[in-house]
Amino acid sequence: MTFRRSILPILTVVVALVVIWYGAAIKMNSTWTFDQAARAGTSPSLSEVIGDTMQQSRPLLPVPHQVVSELWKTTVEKKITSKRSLVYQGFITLKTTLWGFALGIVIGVGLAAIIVLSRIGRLSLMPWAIISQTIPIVALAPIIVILSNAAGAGTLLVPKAIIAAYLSFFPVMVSMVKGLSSPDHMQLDLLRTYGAGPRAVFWKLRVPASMPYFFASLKVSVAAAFVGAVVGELSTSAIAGLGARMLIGSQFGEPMIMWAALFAAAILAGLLIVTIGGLEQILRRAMGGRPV
Amino acid sequence: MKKPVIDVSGVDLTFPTNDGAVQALKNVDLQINKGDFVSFIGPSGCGKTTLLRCIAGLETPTDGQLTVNGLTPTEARKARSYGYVFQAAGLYPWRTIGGNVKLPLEIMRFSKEEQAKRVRKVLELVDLEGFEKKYPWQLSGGMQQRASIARALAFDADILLMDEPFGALDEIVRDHLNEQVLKLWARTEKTIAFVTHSIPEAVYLSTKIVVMSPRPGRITDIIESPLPKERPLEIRDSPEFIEIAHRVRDGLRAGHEG
Amino acid sequence: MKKPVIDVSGVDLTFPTNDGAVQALKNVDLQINKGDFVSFIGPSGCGKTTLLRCIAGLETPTDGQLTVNGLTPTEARKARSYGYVFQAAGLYPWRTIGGNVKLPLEIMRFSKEEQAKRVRKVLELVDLEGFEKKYPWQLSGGMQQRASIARALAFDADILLMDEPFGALDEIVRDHLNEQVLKLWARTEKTIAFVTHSIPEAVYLSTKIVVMSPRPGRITDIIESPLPKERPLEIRDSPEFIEIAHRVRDGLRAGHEG
Amino acid sequence: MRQKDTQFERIAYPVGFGLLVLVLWEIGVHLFNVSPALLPAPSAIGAAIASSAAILWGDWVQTVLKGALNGIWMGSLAGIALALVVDRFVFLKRGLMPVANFFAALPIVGLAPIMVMWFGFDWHSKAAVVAIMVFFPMLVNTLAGLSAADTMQRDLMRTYAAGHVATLMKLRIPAALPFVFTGLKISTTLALIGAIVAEYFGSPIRGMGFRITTEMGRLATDMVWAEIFISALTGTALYGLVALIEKRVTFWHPSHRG
Amino acid sequence: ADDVTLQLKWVTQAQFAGYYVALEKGLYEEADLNVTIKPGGPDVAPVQVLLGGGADVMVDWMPSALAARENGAPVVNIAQPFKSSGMMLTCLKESGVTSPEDFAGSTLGVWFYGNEYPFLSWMGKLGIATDGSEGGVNVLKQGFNVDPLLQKQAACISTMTYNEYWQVIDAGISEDELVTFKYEDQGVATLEDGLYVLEDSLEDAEFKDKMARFVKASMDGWTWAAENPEEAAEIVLEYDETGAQTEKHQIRMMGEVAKLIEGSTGALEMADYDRTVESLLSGGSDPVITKTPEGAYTMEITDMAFN
Ligand SMILES: Nc1ncnc2c1ncn2[C@@H]1O[C@H](COP(=O)(O)OP(=O)(O)OP(=O)(O)O)[C@@H](O)[C@H]1O
Ligand SMILES: Nc1ncnc2c1ncn2[C@@H]1O[C@H](COP(=O)(O)OP(=O)(O)OP(=O)(O)O)[C@@H](O)[C@H]1O
Ligand SMILES: Cc1ncc(C[n+]2csc(CCO)c2C)c(N)n1
Ligand SMILES: [Mg+2]
Ligand SMILES: [Mg+2]
Repeated sequence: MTFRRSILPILTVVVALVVIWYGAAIKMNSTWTFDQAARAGTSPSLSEVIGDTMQQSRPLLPVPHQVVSELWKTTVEKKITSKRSLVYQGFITLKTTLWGFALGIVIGVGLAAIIVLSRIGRLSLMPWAIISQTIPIVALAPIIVILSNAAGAGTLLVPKAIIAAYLSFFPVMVSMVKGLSSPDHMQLDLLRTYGAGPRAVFWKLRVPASMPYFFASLKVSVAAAFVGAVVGELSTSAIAGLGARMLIGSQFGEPMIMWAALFAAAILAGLLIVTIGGLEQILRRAMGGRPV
Repeated sequence: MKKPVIDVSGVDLTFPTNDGAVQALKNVDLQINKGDFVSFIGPSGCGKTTLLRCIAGLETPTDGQLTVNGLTPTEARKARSYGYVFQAAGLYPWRTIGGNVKLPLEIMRFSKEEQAKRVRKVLELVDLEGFEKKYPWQLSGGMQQRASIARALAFDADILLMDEPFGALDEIVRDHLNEQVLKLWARTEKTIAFVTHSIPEAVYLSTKIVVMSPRPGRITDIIESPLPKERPLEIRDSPEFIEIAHRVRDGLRAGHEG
Repeated sequence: MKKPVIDVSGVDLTFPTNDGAVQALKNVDLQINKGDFVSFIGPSGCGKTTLLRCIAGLETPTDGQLTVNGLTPTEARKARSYGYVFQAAGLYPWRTIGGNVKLPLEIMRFSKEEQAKRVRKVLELVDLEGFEKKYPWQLSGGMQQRASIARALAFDADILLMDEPFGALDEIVRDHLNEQVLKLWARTEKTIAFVTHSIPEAVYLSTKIVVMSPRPGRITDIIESPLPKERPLEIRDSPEFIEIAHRVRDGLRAGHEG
Repeated sequence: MRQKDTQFERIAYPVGFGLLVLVLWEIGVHLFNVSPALLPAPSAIGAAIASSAAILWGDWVQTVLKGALNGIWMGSLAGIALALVVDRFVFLKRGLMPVANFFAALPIVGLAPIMVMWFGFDWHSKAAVVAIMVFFPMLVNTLAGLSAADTMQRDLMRTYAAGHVATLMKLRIPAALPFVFTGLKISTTLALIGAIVAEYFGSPIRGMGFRITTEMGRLATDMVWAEIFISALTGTALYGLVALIEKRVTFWHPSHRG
Repeated sequence: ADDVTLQLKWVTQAQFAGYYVALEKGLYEEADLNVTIKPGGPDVAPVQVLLGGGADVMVDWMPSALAARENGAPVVNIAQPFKSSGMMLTCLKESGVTSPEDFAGSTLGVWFYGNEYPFLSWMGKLGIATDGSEGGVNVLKQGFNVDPLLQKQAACISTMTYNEYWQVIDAGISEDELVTFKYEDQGVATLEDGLYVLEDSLEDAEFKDKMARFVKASMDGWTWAAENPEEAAEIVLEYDETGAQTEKHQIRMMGEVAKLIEGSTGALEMADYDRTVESLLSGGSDPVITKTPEGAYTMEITDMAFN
């Protein structure tokens, strides 16, 4: 049952993607093979070309088994306390992400609450929250680093987490503004007949009504926090973690390191999102969600 | 003379819409005294709900005066004077039936035991024992409506505003609940404003029947009931009863034609 | 013998809930012939809505047989055999009243002129001329319900399933709509299944009255009406009428006590 | 009653707040003698904007008009399209969604060099980065939106035997729009960040990201902030545009009726 | 011990081996210094870090330091471990570029973020426009890798003798398929990795003393690193937090970097300085710096350190 319902579809999709991927890799990488052959003055056969496209050290698109073998080498075959282990590097990024994410949720929900509850907040905060997101984070990152250094918060985790939070609070805020104002007239009026204060309206009505919006935003937001954490790894002098590995891999002509880090990042972020999805399911059930 | 609990004078209300303004209430005058049981009856769309909402401070009249216990409706609302049963059940989908009924009690900070006690009591009153843990979508329409009545009764407000509370109930349950409401009313001296579409129900329950007519909504007749406070179900066969019912029906019909 | 349009035999339905299973229907047997007008009456929560939903193919019985025109309910639904009026209005908030009524016509690809014509006609039928351009939240509860009736009538389905369509309407409008429905039925030979809480309404409208009782929901009585097809409003004072009404009331009461 | 914000207030408050920030900033910079290499005064930024308008315009065209906007529409369309496809075929939903999660956070830092390698230095690679960034928020929000229609609204469609497309067009897409717009709002802001950061990893010698790094390298922070200012202005305008359209299109949502 | 924070120009690599060696081998400790080395990155501007108080001393190239100075960031060169420039332009032979005369009309990859000045003044000297106008070169801001050359998106890209050049070779393009233009050979070499501090801080005698010890220890580190390239590379790898650097690459880089520090005492050579300034001033219509810098260097620290 679970096989038919969940494993089979995923397997099918994964297999399809892998097939497409091999095809694309062969096609894209063959340019280089032909270039090299031309430089050497040879003309390779089709099987030689295909063979070559699967084992280039600097492919346009590495084939899946190259990535998997690199992932294997840097996770399973390395002690997780080693700097060369992707698990170790992933943990650095994960830590930053989670701190930034937590901070982002607090800030996002807090701002959304102020915006929904107060007129002044709505009128003056919302536009500036939007503006904040349109300031390229990379331009702001050095300032964040300097300020947190000046504030004595160090240069390692804190500025990176702030950068992650800076990106991740916004999706939460936008969705929560929508979600907290989603109760309809009758639902609001009911509480008004109880003479309920804004606090009760907020906790008893707005918050539960906003949950679908909240969870939709968490998935986007954790991804944003992740991106922020990775950007932070390049913008601060704390070059470590998956993002830093991608940069170094790219710069030092080790694209496989970059690809492996990229996939590790995708897997990590994917797991975070799946976790959130699981939490959502649990909460939905606890809130009497109707099965669809 | 008693001072009226609810004093409506010259109230107008106009809704602006995409499609021109709609006058929902026009020059409504009405006094409701403490302990009155007032029914509102009138064709659909004549402004009954709107008038009830004005009394509850949920809608602000465009013109005229409206006081409740000498306060503005909004102040009275803040003082938690109202129990309101909406025309649609409007239960919160994320709360169980018990949780929905408990909602006002939580807001008004009743103690935990008191909450549990009251929830049990009012659910019994509306015949929903055993459904406490169900979610609204697991209940039938009529059961949802009863739950919403229970919710409004749970916290013992002085003024009950009920907007077609028994619309989705069958005659037998309806009779039963009519009796319960009358008992409650006789016992507690609550002031009740009650919207209904059933002429017998209006006559059976009320001390005062307000007949309204539409476009724009206004009061066309106010009938003081001579029936005694003590009302067995059989009273519905008495000549006084039938006479009042006739008068109401005539008023209604006039409204429909007018 | 006529073959029944709707043939229900031995239908059971159990809902699983967080709180144990609820048996909503138990061993329901029922034949509805072409042109029948069947009313369902019973205490709130007895399974009327559930039964109607089973007939419409919106719910699948846990056990038993159910055919509509010899098809499964789902097939019949796909063949657009039903007009369904839900217990709550359920209008789409992003469409005007006119747009809501037009919805089934668009889906069934009626021509533009035909759409406009039908919308006008059914809105008139339910007395909502002039509200075509309003949005649902700008209408009173009763008006919304009438709009939803208009929506179900607009496309002329062979089988009309109506779940307390007149619950939120006053007596006069109700009488008017009752007459309209009867006329429509007499004219078109539609098969109508109709849930109501009003005993007089059930008796006045139906050729067959199904009395149900709750926990678990089952049919306790099926009353064939001897009333003629032609039914002026005054028929409600005839002795036959009163007798049937009595039988229904007794059946209902028994259900309540049982 | 909630006070409605007037157009004037909606502009005056943020602008007032913004002016306040600018004035404090200007005073602060002079008061504390902040090095212009760290933070230029607003007046210096203004001067840079005025004197380099042509450069700023060229950068804007490159980054916003070519990079970001192309990325937004491609990514949004792809996200919405996949949501629709996945929603149609349960098999794909079960298979693709868990996999799609893994594409959620492909960091720009890793992506941008690859896109530059694949699509070259000009705006194409930037648009690709933006499209990938925008894709996931749109997908997630659209999917959440597509399941936002409630059970009764869906059942209505089922009684019409509406096909998948009709149900989508008439019910689920309208019901999904509030979510889609939320996704769009997030996307427009993400897009600018994406387009600018992607230029760090290779670009022609124009574009906002190019300018920011280059001018930062020579400590011409006034020019850096001039670009930041333009970026903020653009992002806000884009967001405002989306919000405006949203208000028009989803006027019926409670958050706009309020 | 006195705290010193050093901000590097780029990520941890053998280009900065001397400092890491000094740290690892306890040379700083012997000089009673407690040194922290901060790697740089694509979004880290060392001058800004210095101004913001995040570091005491930085490694930077002289062109960008002088440009920053002209833009109001008073940085001063206190020592110059790198004697020669490692910069070059590497072209694919098949692109048809064989001499500077062929540049016009072709696409050249350039590093920006303060690293573009040597290129710009070279082009200025050649009289080739870099703003995309007719008859000039088409300039690309190249990223952090050599892909543009491999993908033939550019005819030539900027490379360092100690780094990117070898990546092109490693990628499978042999030396005879490449044409290289070393800035040294073209006579347009500018000074690279020097140590810079803020002018204000030099007013403090204690700071100067600290820097003197720092420069001395650093130069000792460099000497050691040049003599023991393999161990030096190992030390660098130790300090690379990403764990992505490879031994092969760092050892080779160390070998090449050793050639660049050859002949440097650590003190700035006036001839080199003058040549750099002259080159930056003469950048055609749009020179990197507009007037001869004053006070952009001091010999005081190296004098204290080595005498
Ligand atoms: N989705 C559901 N999940 C669980 N239980 C349900 C569900 N729908 C209905 N029920 C239960 O089934 C029983 C019958 O419900 P139904 O809606 O058919 O009643 P009804 O006769 O229409 O009542 P009413 O007149 O109040 O509308 C009720 O006890 C109800 O609680
Ligand atoms: N929010 C609104 N915006 C615009 N018009 C409204 C609004 N609410 C009510 N109306 C209009 O006001 C009039 C009175 O509505 P109201 O809900 O008070 O009627 P009602 O007497 O309660 O009817 P029913 O018995 O059908 O519930 C109707 O014509 C309705 O269309
Ligand atoms: C923004 C920026 N772009 C490219 C490089 C490339 N780079 C790698 S090592 C090196 C030599 C000097 O450290 C150079 C120039 C950089 N550092 N900063
Ligand atoms: Mg009403
Ligand atoms: Mg029902």
